Formats: sequence, C-alpha cells, structure tokens
Amino acid sequence: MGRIVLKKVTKSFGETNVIPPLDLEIEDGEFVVFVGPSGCGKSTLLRLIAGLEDVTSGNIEIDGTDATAAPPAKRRLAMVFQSYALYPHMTVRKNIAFPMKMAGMPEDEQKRRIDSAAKALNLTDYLDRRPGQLSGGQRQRVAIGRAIVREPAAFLFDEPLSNLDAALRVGMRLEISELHERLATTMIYVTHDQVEAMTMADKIVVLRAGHIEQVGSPLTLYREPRNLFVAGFIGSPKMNLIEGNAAAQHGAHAIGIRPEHIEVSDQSGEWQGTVMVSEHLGSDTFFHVQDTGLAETMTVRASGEVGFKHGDTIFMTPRADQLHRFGKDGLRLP
Amino acid sequence: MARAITPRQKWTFTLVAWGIGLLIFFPILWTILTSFKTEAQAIADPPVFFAFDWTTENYTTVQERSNYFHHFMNSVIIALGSTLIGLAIAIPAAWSMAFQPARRTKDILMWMLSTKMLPPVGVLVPIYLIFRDVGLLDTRIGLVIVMTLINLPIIIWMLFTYFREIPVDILEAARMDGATLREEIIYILTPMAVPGIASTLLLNVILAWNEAFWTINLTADDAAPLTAFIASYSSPEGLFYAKLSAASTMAIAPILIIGWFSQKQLVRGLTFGAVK
Amino acid sequence: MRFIKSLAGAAASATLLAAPMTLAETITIATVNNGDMIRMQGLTAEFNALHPDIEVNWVTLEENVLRQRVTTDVATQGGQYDVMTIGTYEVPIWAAQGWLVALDDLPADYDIDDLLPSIRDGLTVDGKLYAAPFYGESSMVMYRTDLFEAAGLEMPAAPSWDFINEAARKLTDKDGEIYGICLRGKAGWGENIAFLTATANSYGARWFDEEWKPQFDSDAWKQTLTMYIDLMQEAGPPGSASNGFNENLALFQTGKCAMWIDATVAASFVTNPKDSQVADKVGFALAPDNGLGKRGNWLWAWSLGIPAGTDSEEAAKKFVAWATSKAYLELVADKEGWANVPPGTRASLYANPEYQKVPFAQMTLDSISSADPKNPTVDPVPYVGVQFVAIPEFQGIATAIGQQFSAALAGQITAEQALQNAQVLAEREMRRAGYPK
Amino acid sequence: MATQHSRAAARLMISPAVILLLAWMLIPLGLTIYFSVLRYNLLMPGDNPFVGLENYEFFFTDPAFTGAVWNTVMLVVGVLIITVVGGTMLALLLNQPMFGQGIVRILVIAPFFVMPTVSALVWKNMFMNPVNGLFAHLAKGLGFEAFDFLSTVPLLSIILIVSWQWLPFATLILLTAFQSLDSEQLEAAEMDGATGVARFWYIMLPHLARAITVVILIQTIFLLSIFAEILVTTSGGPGTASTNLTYLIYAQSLLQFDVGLGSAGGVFAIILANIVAIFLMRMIGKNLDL
Repeated sequence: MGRIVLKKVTKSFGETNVIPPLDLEIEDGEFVVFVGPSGCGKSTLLRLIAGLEDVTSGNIEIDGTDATAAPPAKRRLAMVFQSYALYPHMTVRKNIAFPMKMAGMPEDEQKRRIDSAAKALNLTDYLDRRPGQLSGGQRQRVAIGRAIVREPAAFLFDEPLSNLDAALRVGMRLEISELHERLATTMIYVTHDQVEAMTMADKIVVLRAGHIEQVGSPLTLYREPRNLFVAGFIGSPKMNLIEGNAAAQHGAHAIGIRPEHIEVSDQSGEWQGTVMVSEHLGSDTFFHVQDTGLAETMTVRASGEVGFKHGDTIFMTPRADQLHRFGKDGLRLP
Repeated sequence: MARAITPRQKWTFTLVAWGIGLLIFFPILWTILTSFKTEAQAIADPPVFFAFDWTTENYTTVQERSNYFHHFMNSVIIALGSTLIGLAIAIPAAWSMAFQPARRTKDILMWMLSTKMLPPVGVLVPIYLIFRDVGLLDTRIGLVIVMTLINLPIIIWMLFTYFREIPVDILEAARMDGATLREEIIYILTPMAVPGIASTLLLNVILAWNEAFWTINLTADDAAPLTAFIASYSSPEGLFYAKLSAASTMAIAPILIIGWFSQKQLVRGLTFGAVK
Repeated sequence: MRFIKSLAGAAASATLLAAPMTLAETITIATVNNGDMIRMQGLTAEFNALHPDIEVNWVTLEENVLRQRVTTDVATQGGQYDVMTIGTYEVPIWAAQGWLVALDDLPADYDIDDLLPSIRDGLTVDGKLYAAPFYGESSMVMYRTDLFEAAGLEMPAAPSWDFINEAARKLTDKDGEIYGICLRGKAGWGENIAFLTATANSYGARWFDEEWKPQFDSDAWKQTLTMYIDLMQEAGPPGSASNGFNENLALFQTGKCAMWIDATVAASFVTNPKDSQVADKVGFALAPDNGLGKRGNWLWAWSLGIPAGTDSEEAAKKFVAWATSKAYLELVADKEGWANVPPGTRASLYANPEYQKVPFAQMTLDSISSADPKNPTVDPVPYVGVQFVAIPEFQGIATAIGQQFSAALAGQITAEQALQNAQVLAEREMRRAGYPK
Repeated sequence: MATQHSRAAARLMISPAVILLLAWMLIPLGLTIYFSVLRYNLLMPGDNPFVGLENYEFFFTDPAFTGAVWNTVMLVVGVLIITVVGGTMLALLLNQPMFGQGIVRILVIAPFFVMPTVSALVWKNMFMNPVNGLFAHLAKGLGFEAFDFLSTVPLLSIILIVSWQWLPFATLILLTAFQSLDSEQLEAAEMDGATGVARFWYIMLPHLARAITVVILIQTIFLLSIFAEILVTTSGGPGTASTNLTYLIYAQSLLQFDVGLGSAGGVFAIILANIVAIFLMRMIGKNLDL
C-alpha cells in the first residue's frame, strides 16, 4: 500500500511558476528521495503530496484513488518535519498518541502502539517528558514515532536531519533506513544533501527549478548522469567538468571525470597541474589542483599514502572507461 | 553585563531605584493611608503619615452610600465577560491573520487598530439611541458588547503577535495527524499560546475595568460598575478627602492586586511581541 | 420596549449576566451628591417601611454629570430613571416638551398650597406642578462672627457690595491662610454663572435686552466682572477659578474663609459641628446690593421630577410625594435635628416655632422671598429666571461663557477680553438658534 | 500552508471580527455623519431639518476650535516625550543590579492599574489643590507660596497626571527590551572603545527602536481620546486652556446637547484620528515588519 502517482502536477504562487507540469510514479514500498539545490521546489512538491498546499493543476493519486482535493488528514500520510514540529505542551506519550486520538482509536490500542513504537525507537524512558527536555536526536525519534503509530500509507520526510549535528546525522540515517527495511512502507524523503540521497534511496529524484532532471537508483545516477546538472550534483567530491579542447578530443562539448577515477603520478600523465591544497583524510587524500589549463580547479582523489605538498607538480590520467561525455545541450552522449 | 559591580555601586542603584519607585507609588500609598484617617487628619498641615488614629469609618460610610459589591460584581462581569467573548472572536481571527496571511492581512489589521482611535464622544448619541431602541441601556450585556468591541482590536493584535511566534510546522503537523481545524485550534494552538492569551486577558481586563466613558454613560444602576461608583465622589461635599480615598481604594484595589500578582504575564502582554 | 429589555434580561440571566431577580417594583432615582440628597438616600429604609413593595435604586452623581445623564436620558426617552433630580431651570423647559409627568394627583395630605409661592411658581407650567421641590434655596452671605469681631467690623443685615469689598480685604490674612471671601469660580452655568448672573443683576446688568440681543458689552457687566475679579485676586483663596459650591464649602468649614456668598442651603452644613470646624461662629446676612434696588441673590429649587414614559409612574409618584412631604421634614428633624431638614420649600416649616430657632431660618426665607424670577434685574428682560435664562440655548451659551469668566479669574485673560468673548459667543449661539424669535 | 480549504476557513474565521468591527465603525459613523448635517439639539425636539454644512461651519469657527486641536497635539506629544524619555531612563536604572528589584518594579507599575478617574481625582484634590493639597503643604513648609497648578498651568498639570499613568507602561516595555539586549554586543562595543554614552546611543537606543514604536503607537491611541482626566480636573478650563478635541465635542454634544454640532466635531475627530493612524501605521510597518 502506498503507490503515489503525480500526473501533470503544476504549482504557481501568484505569477511565479514553481513547478511546471510534472509526472512521477512512486511504487509501493519504495524509498524515494527528492534531492536538489535549495529552492528547487522539492519541499513544495512534498507539501503538494501531503496536501498542505493545493496543486494549481494536475492530479495526485494515492493508491489508485484521486486525492488531489483531499485534505491532509484524509490522505493517510504521515510527515516528519525539519523542525520536528512536536507539540511542546504535550508529553512524548501524548505527542505520539495525538494522531490516534484524532482518529478516535481505542485507548488500549493506542497504548499498545505507543509502547511498541517507543521500544523500537528507544523512547520508553522518556515517554513522560516534554519535548523541551529532550535532545535533538530524541526529538527526531519522537517525531518519527508519531508518524509510525498511524501506520500510514506513506511517510513524508522534510529534511529531517538538517538540524542534527554530523555524528547524529549518520546514526539517524541508519535508523531511518532500518525503519524502512522493517516497515517496507513507502517513504518520500526530501533533502539537499546528496550523501543522504545516495545512502538511503531506492530511487532518487533530482529536481532543478521544479523540473525533474533525472529519476533513478543511486548508482544509475552516479554512473550514468543524464545531464551535466545531475553529473555535477551527485557525487562527493563533485565530478570534474572540463570543456574546450580536452573535451573536443573526446568528441564532446564537455567531459566529466570523477575525482576517484583519476590516476595520479609525480612523473607523467595526460594532464598536469600544481597542487594548491591537499586534504588528508587518512584513508584518502584529496588534491585540489590548479593551473591545469582544463578547469579552474580539479579535484583528485588518491589513497592515503600518496603525498603531494602545496606547490608540487602533479600528473593526472583519467580512466578512459569512466569518462562521461556531454553534448552542447548538456545531455549525456552515449 | 557580565562584569561584576562593586557593592557600593549596587547600593547606589538600590537607593536611587527605591527612591524613584516610592515616589511613583506615593500617590497610591497616600490615598490608601488617607482612607484610614478622619477627615480632619486627612487635610492636616503638616501632613501626618502613620501617626494617626486608624479608622475604618470611611469605608463604612462609602458602603452605606452605595452598594460596593453590586458595582464590584458588575465590574467583574463586564471586564471578564467582554474579555472572554473578545478572545473567542479574536482567536480565530488572529489564527487567520497569523497563519493564512493574504495580501490584505496587514491592511485589515491596521484598519482594526484604527477603529480604536474613534473618539467615543463623537458617537455616544448614536450608540445611546441604538441601545435605547434595543433595550440595552443599563444592562450588563449591553456593556459587555461595547467593551468587547472597543477592546477587540487590541486583543486581536496582541494574539496575532503571539501566534506569529508559533512555528507553522506544528499546526501543519496537527493537520497531517488528522486534526480538523477546530481540533487544531483547541488542542494545539490555544494551549501553546496560553502565556500570550493569559497576558492578553489580563491587559484587557484592566482596560475594561478602568474604562470610564461608556460605562458611565450607558448605565444607571443595574449595570453600573465601579467607575460609576467613583463618579459620585468626583466633587467634594464638605470635607471629603478621606471618603474619596476610601472609595478610590475600593475601586482600584482589586485590579491592583490582580495586576501585581500577574506582573510577569502582564509585562509580556504589554510588549506586543515588539520585544523578543 | 420594556418587553425587549426584559427579554434581554432573561437572555442575560441565562448567561450569568443579569441583575439579581427582584419581585418588588424597582425605581431608579438619579440624584446630586450633595448633603441633603445623600441624607435622603440614607433614609431609604424609612420609605421602604411604608412601601415594602417598592425597591429603590440610587444613582448619585456629581452635578454636571447628573445633568448630562438625565438630560440625555429624558431627551432620548432612554427610560433609565424613574425619578430625576432637576432644577427650576429644567422644569419649565422639559414640561413644555412633554418630557415630565404632571404631579396633579398628589395625595390630599401633601398640601400643595403649603409650598412657598416663588418656588412653586418656578415648577408650575400651565397651572400644573411638574416637579416637587425637595429643597429650595436662594443665596446669602455667610460670615465668621469671630473674625468680624476681631477686626472690629460689624456685618449689616443687608450689606452693600462696597461693604463686602472693604471687609473682605481687611479680613484677608494670607499667611494665616484666612481669605476674606470665597466665591464660586469654577466654570459652569450652575456654578460661576449662577453667582455672577445674580451679582450682575444687583449691578443692573442683564443677559439680553428685549430684542434678545446679548448685553455683555454693557457697562454694568464690566463693573460686575471687574469688581469680582479684583476682589477675588486680592481677598480670595488661591485656585478659586476651580472652586465651586462644594470646594468653597470645604474651605469655609475648615475655617479658611471669612465670608462666603452662596446657596442658603449651605447654612445647615457650615453650622453642623460634625462637619464644620467653625460651626458656632457663623453669621448670616442678605446677599449684597449696589443701591439699585436688586440684590444679588438667586432662586433655585432642587426638585424631583418623573420622566414621561417611565413604567413605574405610580411607584415614582409615591416616592416623590414621600420625599417632599411635611412628614419627611419631621422625619429628618427627628433623626438629625431641625437644622438639617431640607429648607426652603414649605411655609409651614417656617411657621414651626422649633424651626424658627434655627439661626439661618429667617434669613433663608427672606432671601427666597426677595428673589423675583420674572423681574430679575433693574431693566426689563424677555426671559424668566434670576441666575439663569429659561431657554434651552442657555446651557450651551452659559457653559462657554462660564469658561471665559473662569479664565479671566485665573488671570489668563482680562475682564474686558472675557466680556468681549462672551458677547461674541452669545451672539453666535443666538444667531445659530434663530433669535429673535 | 495555503490550500483552498484553509483559505476558506481563514476567511470564515476572520469574518466575525471583521463584521463586528465594521458594524461598530460604520453604524455609528454613518449616524454621526447623518446627524452632522441636521440641526439636531436634544433639548429642542422637532423635525431636525437638514442644514447642509452649517454645523461644520459652526464647529470650525468655534473660538475654542484651534486651541483644542493644539491642545490635543500638545497633550499627546507632551505625554509621549515624558514617558518615552522618562521610561528609558527608568528602565535603564531598573536594569542595573540592585536589592529588591522585583518590589521596585511592582511600585513602578502600580499607576497603570489605577482608574483614570481615580487618579485624576486623587491628583486634583490631594496633591494639586492649592489650599489643602500636599504640594501646597510642601511649598508652605519650605516657605514658598502655594502654586495653583490647575488654574495656572492646566494643560501641563494634565500632562503630568497622564504621564504618571503611562510612565509604567513605557518603562515596562523598555525594560523588557533592555533585558533582551545581547550583552556581547555591549562588550564588543566596549572593546571597540565606545564610552558609556556612545554605547547607549549607538547600541542600546537602536535596539529599543521597536519597543519605542510600540509605546508610541499604543499610547497615541489612548492619548488622542483623553477625556476623564480633563473632565475631572479642569473641565477643559480655565477658559478653554485645557480643552482638547474630545472634550470640545463632549461639551458641544453633551453639555449643550447640540448633537448636530457635536457630530460635525466627531466627524472631524475621526478624520484626524485616521490621519494619525495612517501616519503611525507607516511607522509601525517599518519598525514592526508586520
């Protein structure tokens, strides 16, 4: 349960067209991540699905029925907000119980679900606290708990991890992934962080200015970015994009090569440049290289043992099978 | 500021502040003291501060002349009634303006506030005639209506500023959780805004309690609140300072006590969200 | 309309907003906050003993507020009051408008013929009494016998303004906080205008000539106002521009005034040892004259009237009859002594040997008798009234002019300017009102 | 959060307030405008004939008119200056560490709770009365002549009384504003070499701007229609020295019972109030980012 279909959905605020006609199918049980730079319309899209905003035109179907005009409460969706949106005047227990109370669920059933959700989320000891007394991660879990107990058709996450610190974020990422494995419920997850998208998604939807740039599994997007935008957006550090002669040699308007697909040497190579900064992460080292005559800065990833210093000359050779070629229109060339 | 100050500075501040505080409070203190004096002591020169024969006879005299509790109850009913009805009307309105702002929202708010600037004397006669025709003269319900209307803009504005501080996410969460609009307002918005609502309530009770133009002009006796009670002391009858003081003390004491006890909420209420 | 009101009442009681339910008939009485009225209020229980089925509600207000409230109510038929305290100014005007219930069926023992003729005339329109006088008053001089003695002065029974001027200056001791004379200075047609109009009469001034032309540019007014302001500046208390009857009463009672020219009704208060520090040192004299045959005393009666359209007419009449009856006088005498009965309404009171012992009784009667509302001043006038002009426009004009005179007393403008302004104001208002009619 | 649903709900929920206030404004306003073109005196019942703008002519040529406008402005501006300046200084003082701060705050806030009529009565009789008032006693005790406040400086006296009532309001709001000032800002300014005065002027005062705006807005709303204090203390006098517009209209419509004239005055006052309102709203709009 939880198949969501968007048909020719558009959204305008006054004169501003935020989402041009857009079609999207989300299969039952899928973990879909909407990713894109800020202002790309991904949150708006999520809110359209949630029913918090009206679509300007088009249809939204949930499980085969047209939900375009249904109020949020009737769509059987649960949402986890960026700010957690916990009710500050209620205890954790009451926060989690609230949707069930609104649905008029019997008390004992409510209690059963609260207990099981609390157990699953490690919240049992905090049930009688107020949100203000919890840490950020705990609040996040309460928000998730509140979403789980409804047993919704789909979960909607609106940048749920952006208010957490880096370490917590990694932990919560895992928890959400595990949750998805366990519940096998459709999840739609909005983020601007492509690492989250890559690690969690079954399917990634890359958005730019309301347009879908590409839909596909994380590895498809990584390996075969449909256009320059996706190529530049997915992957960390970013793909090196080169125009001009070097590209023309490969019969393309632009070529892209990921930092990890470049061999380095202090002797010889296809390209040559000067190391400006080297970032040692221990396992890996990133070199930011200038004066290559190709792009302003190239990023190269090498193993931790390779040691170049500021000012050293570095030689680079791209792996031919990992070279991405793009045409004048920005689209990938076969 | 974090820097420590010397005890000497602290004592200086204490003395100056207490001096000014007592000076500002003095008229009230003096009124209360005078209310326990005899009329002759009340005008004694040089004035006596504490060394007089304390008497409660003024209070007895005042009570004999007009039934204090009747007027007191009227004040309570009018002040509380108008504030509660005002809140019931203002909460939905403030919700609309805070969470569904439209292009005209700001103008509507400003317009509402500007109705507060209409000079009451300019419209007394029309209102009087209307009240006469619908039989609302000298009724508590009539005064509750007028007080509600004249304070409504302030109530709405104050609530609006509080509501705007509430993250809209939380209301959306409630909506996602299946709450209807009514449930959203009752279970989520109102409890979250309790401090703001409390201070709005307080300020408006004070304003309604002290309103003296409409309350005097639209009542005779049945619905006359304490402002009318005090009006019969507004010119002297022979020696009257002590009696005036007693009546004044009786009129202001309830609201003074309430005000003091709820100072914190009130301060918040008075700031109109201008001060974070 | 009452029906709607009771309906509203019923609806209100459902929402806890209604007044306590009462089975008795309720009448609401509007009164002034002066001593005699407050005493009447204190005697409510006595009335209830006679009429247990009538509940009495009191609305006691300061004079200006009272006047505004009752006038608004009666003119709009608001119906908030069943008995109103009004004066000789309002009664003829209101009766002519049909706003008052005629009191032509008072019980026989009320003895309407016992009312003092000048008072009764003022409350009668077309042969019908429209309000019952609660107390009547003229004005007279009250003075401190001890101070006069100490200064070697003797107050004549009928003093002239020259004497008053001289004595006042002589008696003034500003360091000792004794002021030669206290007079009304507070703006208001019932306050300074009442005093100054009566005084102007003794100087031969009038408000309007027979063509209704305002006369404030006359010499007589100039003399009056100049005399008044000079006198008050040299021998009056500070702040006299805001002193009305009640303020002056307080000053006199605390021994700050050597003389006070004001309502005869004040006599009982200044001689009451309970309130007055000078109770046993007060003498009385007629209001002063200026040798022109008119004295500067007024005539007024605070009276109880019943607005037309009240739904408790019978109960209201019962109350009015009770409060202005002979029995009421006896009741007050019984409780508070003869000196404290409301004066100036009944001939029988002044014939009562007990009352004749009261020091100010005869002087009050003489003062009242000497006032003539139909011929208030030396020259003929088109209006009735000693210290007022019984036309509806008077209140407005007099209020504005009262402010001018008060400003002159406070030293903000000169007497000439005040009179000039008064003339302009009066001409303006009379033009607006369409006089001469 | 804007669906058709919620927008419709919003319109529905704001409508009672809007309708009530609209009725409260339009019905009396309509009647007032209607009365203002009639010759309508309560004391002279009759057919109240239509007289066009005659009432306005009489209102604007009333000798007290110019003075009343001036007094209205003086009253509002005078009280605003005293309360804002006094309130700022008092708030600055109360923000310092001291013993019994809570009690001092209670003392300072008290006048705000006092009924205007009561405070006017108390000030007039027990303090400013030139014979028995406390100020008179004080002056005499020091060997001076008693000063007659209400007849010598009536408007100033009223300004003082009203300021006493509103000073607590200004102080409290400004105090809260001071307390919310980030102390690091002040420390940074101190590091930058700013003196005490400079810190007040460049750091504290700008921080207070919003609070001061609120004080000005709210007080102006109430000060424009100051009435009880004048009625009780001076009745607009001596002369018309302390008559403001509200009192002038009161005198015309309820002392002279000239409803027509009073209504013309009412219409003028309403227009004036709206001009002030628009002006204030502009200011608020800027400082309160509504």
